[in-house]
Amino acid sequence: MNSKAAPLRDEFPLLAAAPELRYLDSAATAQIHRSALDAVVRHETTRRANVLRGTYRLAEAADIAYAQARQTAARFLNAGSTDEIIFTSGATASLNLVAHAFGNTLKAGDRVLISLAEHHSNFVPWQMLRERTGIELNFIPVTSGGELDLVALPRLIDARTRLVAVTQCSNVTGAWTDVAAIVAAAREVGARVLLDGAQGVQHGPQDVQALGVDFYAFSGHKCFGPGGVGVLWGRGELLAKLPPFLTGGGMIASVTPQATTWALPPQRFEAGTPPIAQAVGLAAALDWMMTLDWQQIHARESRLCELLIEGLQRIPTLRLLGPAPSAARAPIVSFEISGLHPHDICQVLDAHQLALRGGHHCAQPLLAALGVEACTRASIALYNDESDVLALLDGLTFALKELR
Amino acid sequence: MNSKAAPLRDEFPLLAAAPELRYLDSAATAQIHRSALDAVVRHETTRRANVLRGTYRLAEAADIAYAQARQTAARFLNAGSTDEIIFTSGATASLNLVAHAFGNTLKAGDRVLISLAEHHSNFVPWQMLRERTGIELNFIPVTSGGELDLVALPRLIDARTRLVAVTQCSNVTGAWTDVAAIVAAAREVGARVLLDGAQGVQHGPQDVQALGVDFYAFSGHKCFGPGGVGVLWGRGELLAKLPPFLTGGGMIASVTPQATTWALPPQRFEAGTPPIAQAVGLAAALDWMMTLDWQQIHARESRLCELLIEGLQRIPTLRLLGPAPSAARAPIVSFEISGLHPHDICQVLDAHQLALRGGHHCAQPLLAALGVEACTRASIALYNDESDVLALLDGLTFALKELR
Amino acid sequence: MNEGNSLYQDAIKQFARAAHGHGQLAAATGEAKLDNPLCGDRVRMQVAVASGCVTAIAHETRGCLLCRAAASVIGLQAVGHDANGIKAVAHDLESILHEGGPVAPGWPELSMFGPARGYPSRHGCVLLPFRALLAAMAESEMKHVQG
Amino acid sequence: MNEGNSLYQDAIKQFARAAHGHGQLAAATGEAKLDNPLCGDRVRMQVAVASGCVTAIAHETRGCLLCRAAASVIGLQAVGHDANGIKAVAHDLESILHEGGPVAPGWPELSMFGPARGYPSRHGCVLLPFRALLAAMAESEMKHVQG
Ligand SMILES: Cc1ncc(COP(=O)(O)O)c(C=O)c1O
Ligand SMILES: Cc1ncc(COP(=O)(O)O)c(C=O)c1O
Repeated sequence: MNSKAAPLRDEFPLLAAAPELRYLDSAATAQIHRSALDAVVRHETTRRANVLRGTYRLAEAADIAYAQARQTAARFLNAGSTDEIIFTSGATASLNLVAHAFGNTLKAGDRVLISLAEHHSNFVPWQMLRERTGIELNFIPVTSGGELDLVALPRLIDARTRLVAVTQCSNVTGAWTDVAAIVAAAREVGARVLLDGAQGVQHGPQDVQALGVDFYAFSGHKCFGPGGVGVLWGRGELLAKLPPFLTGGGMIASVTPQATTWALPPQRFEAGTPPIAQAVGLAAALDWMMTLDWQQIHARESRLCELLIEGLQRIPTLRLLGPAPSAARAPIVSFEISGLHPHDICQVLDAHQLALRGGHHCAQPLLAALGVEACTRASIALYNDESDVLALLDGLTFALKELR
Repeated sequence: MNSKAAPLRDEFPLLAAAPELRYLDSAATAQIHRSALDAVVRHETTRRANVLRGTYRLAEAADIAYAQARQTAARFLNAGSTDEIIFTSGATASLNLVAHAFGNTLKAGDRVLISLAEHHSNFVPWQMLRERTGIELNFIPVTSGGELDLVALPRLIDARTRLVAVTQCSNVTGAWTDVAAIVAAAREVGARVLLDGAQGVQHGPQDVQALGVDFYAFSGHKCFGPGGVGVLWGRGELLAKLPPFLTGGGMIASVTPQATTWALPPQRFEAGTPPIAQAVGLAAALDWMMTLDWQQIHARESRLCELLIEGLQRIPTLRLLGPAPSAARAPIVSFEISGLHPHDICQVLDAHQLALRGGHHCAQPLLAALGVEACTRASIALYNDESDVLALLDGLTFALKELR
Repeated sequence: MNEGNSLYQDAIKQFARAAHGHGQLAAATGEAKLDNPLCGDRVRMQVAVASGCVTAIAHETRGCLLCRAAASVIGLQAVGHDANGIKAVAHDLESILHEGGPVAPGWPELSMFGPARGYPSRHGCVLLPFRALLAAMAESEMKHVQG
Repeated sequence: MNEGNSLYQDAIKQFARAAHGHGQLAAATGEAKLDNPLCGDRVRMQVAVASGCVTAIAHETRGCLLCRAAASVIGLQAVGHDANGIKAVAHDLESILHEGGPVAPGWPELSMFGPARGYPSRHGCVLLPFRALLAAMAESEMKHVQG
């Protein structure tokens, strides 16, 4: 059994340089893969120029690199066309883009359906849309295990529902959403589906066509790429009809004081100088991800997740949040320990070289539904191994002693 | 006279590695200084973690680095408080932020005054605001030299004017705006002033308090820093009153399905994971800039600019755009040559290792006012020297032969 | 591992557990509720102020050990102080956290927060009860002026 | 420096200068105006189409040498072709630009654009007149169907 070895760890400069560090916070930010960092440096030192407007060779090289990054992102998502890939500054920016460009086409009385399991970044933009336009915002409730409670779906969705916007995977419980069921229900009433893929991309390439959704959003820093860059994928025929959101250089057809006309997608949605080197770095990370054996990685991740859950279940006064261990879940495990505050737990774990995050994880509505204020979260990625999990279990035993 | 030597060139990795390259497109993107690139790499390999939420040491280190970057930006701008610095994804994002957060507080009939010299990024967002809210948009005309024609100011500004949003320096003509005159006129009617500093920052640290404006926007990639990051500075008492623009993680006080409350500035305006490593890299560039002798650099830049203008004036059929050589101008020189298209000119210059940009430079209203469709632009930065200017003049002589 | 530089010295745990001043005041003249937006922690602070000085205090604190310990110190020590006195103590606490400055002479317990100096993300936890106290006193003062 | 791999071969300059087909048509059946948003270049293409084939063509082209040369080739060659024929030529041109593919047998002048292969930012300049032509023919066809 090779679940002990994490051969990939060496490919992550920060982890390679800190062998004692047990990084279990990849759901917040994954470490950057060396290929992504190298690509950023190579771009900045050999091809740095603004894109889309220059005719000299350096600018051509920047253009080509940026266009190739778009192609790579399209392949990673199995997009129907490269023109469906919009580079943004991150998942939050991608989600806000949809909430404005698509959202502003909605009228008072139209309905948008989200869930109580959403990250604030896929929650607050829809509350803002509700304030702007008078749409009705509905919420898919969650089960006691934090999964979307799809039993409630039929009464929450109807012909007035124009969009269903849900997370692909909870950043707190690791529960994967049953996207097929959501898409089927949405199709029946003619609603569009936005999937927040922020937590999905870390676990392998995606197939937006097979998922059957209309929009897909993610961030580079959560899939081993640079920060400051994200992607919004949207169906071509939908994007073609949407007005822009941010405006400025690079997204226009022509500008006069009287009126301005828009470029075609994806340019229409990329106002200003885009994060060029970051997109190139992200593409390197995605390219690398596409070379991996994801079946094997998932098997390893699941084994580690199970090992962790088993160990946690042996700790008295510890309450596991999230779905049953057997459910479809990403290797994200959150818990609370009665009488101990997550910040104190994380602080003690840190003294044992364990990097975990405690708090509300930008998911207050979910935590409220689960009846907790804050929790401690361990998130496992492809560079973690058994020793990380065992060290965490040891660290918790210590924290229980230290803090009580 | 030391205007020949460009000792700084060696400090820019791309230029150092391409000694034959004559980069004259810094108004589009300045090359990255090695300290900025090093800072990005150091951050990603030693301190990468999400900010503002983690209690482990790695996350603390990321927090501290990000907070220090904010302090550096505050020092670079001489901001009254660090909390007045908002990190964005670029100048365009900064300008859109003001056009929404401040702009949405305006009502039909309120007036916003911009100029015909604006970059599309400070033009289109206000047209969009006009569509959204019914404000009246007024335009300061330009002189035949492309400078803001302030003679027209008194009849364009009145008590209904809520904001004057102008560029600090034209990205086409290099004309510096008479900010003091704008601010004085705005103060008289109680209007706020937004300065688009995208072209200003490349030419040294700024003093927003001395400028007397209310908002100041710029991009990292134009001041020797990484792409994917920008800054919006805003007066503290103004920011405190503004609603957020983008929403999501990190900018809330609390979230429930019914209502959400906002964090204080600057967090209120930084939704989602910010461009952390990019902000740290930008701070390194700004720190480096603050060590330079700007008087000497300006003297060099002006000499090069004059040398270039003198040479261009000797080319028959060449029309110089922009203010008189003696006027307050940044070292940006645009021109058209009758019968020759800027793309063709730039293409031929490229064969001579000269990187220049031709087109409308995202300033169509300005070009229309100057009566040209497109022009060729040479922009000089602190790493250029006399040989670059002489090579450009030679290259143009060649292009005239080659293209006719 | 309760050596001198550990964050979780016994003093902190004991103060947190003791929860001096926990509860509600029947006759509060001022009150404030403050949240830590990073974790949802909350302090509800009630004061009774007469002639500018705290005569009674009570708080309900949901938070980490550091936050609860700080609230407990307040519960033990705040009575008898006026706003300036509390501000001075809060200022001393900030200097302990930011610069490892000396301990406030009147409130020696605050020295237990010294090791938090190395953990900026936790400073908000320690300071939250003090901010709540000052806000409650300000509210009391405001009512007094208006009344 | 007019060697074989220079972008600005004499042929391109000559075609641009000749501006074959420059002007307006009195009896156009279709017309299209296309912009290049990067530089504001513009092609206005007019066609007269009968039985699916171009019988007359005229254009007004504001653009770079590459754009004007391409429009000029169209002015010289387009008459007699139907939409499929033009599409095939445009496709050949794209393959010359993208892959250095072989020259369209019927329109050998297009080989002069071969050196543009190395300059992707200029492909739009070369292709703009072809896009305008196809748009004009589509408009003509549309009117025909509706009429
Ligand atoms: C499910 C989910 N959605 C959205 C986001 C927002 O991503 P970012 O902060 O990179 O914009 C996150 C990450 O925090 C997330 O976990
Ligand atoms: C004057 C001016 N304003 C705004 C911008 C927009 O900057 P960015 O593209 O970095 O968002 C630019 C740069 O192109 C500019 O020159």
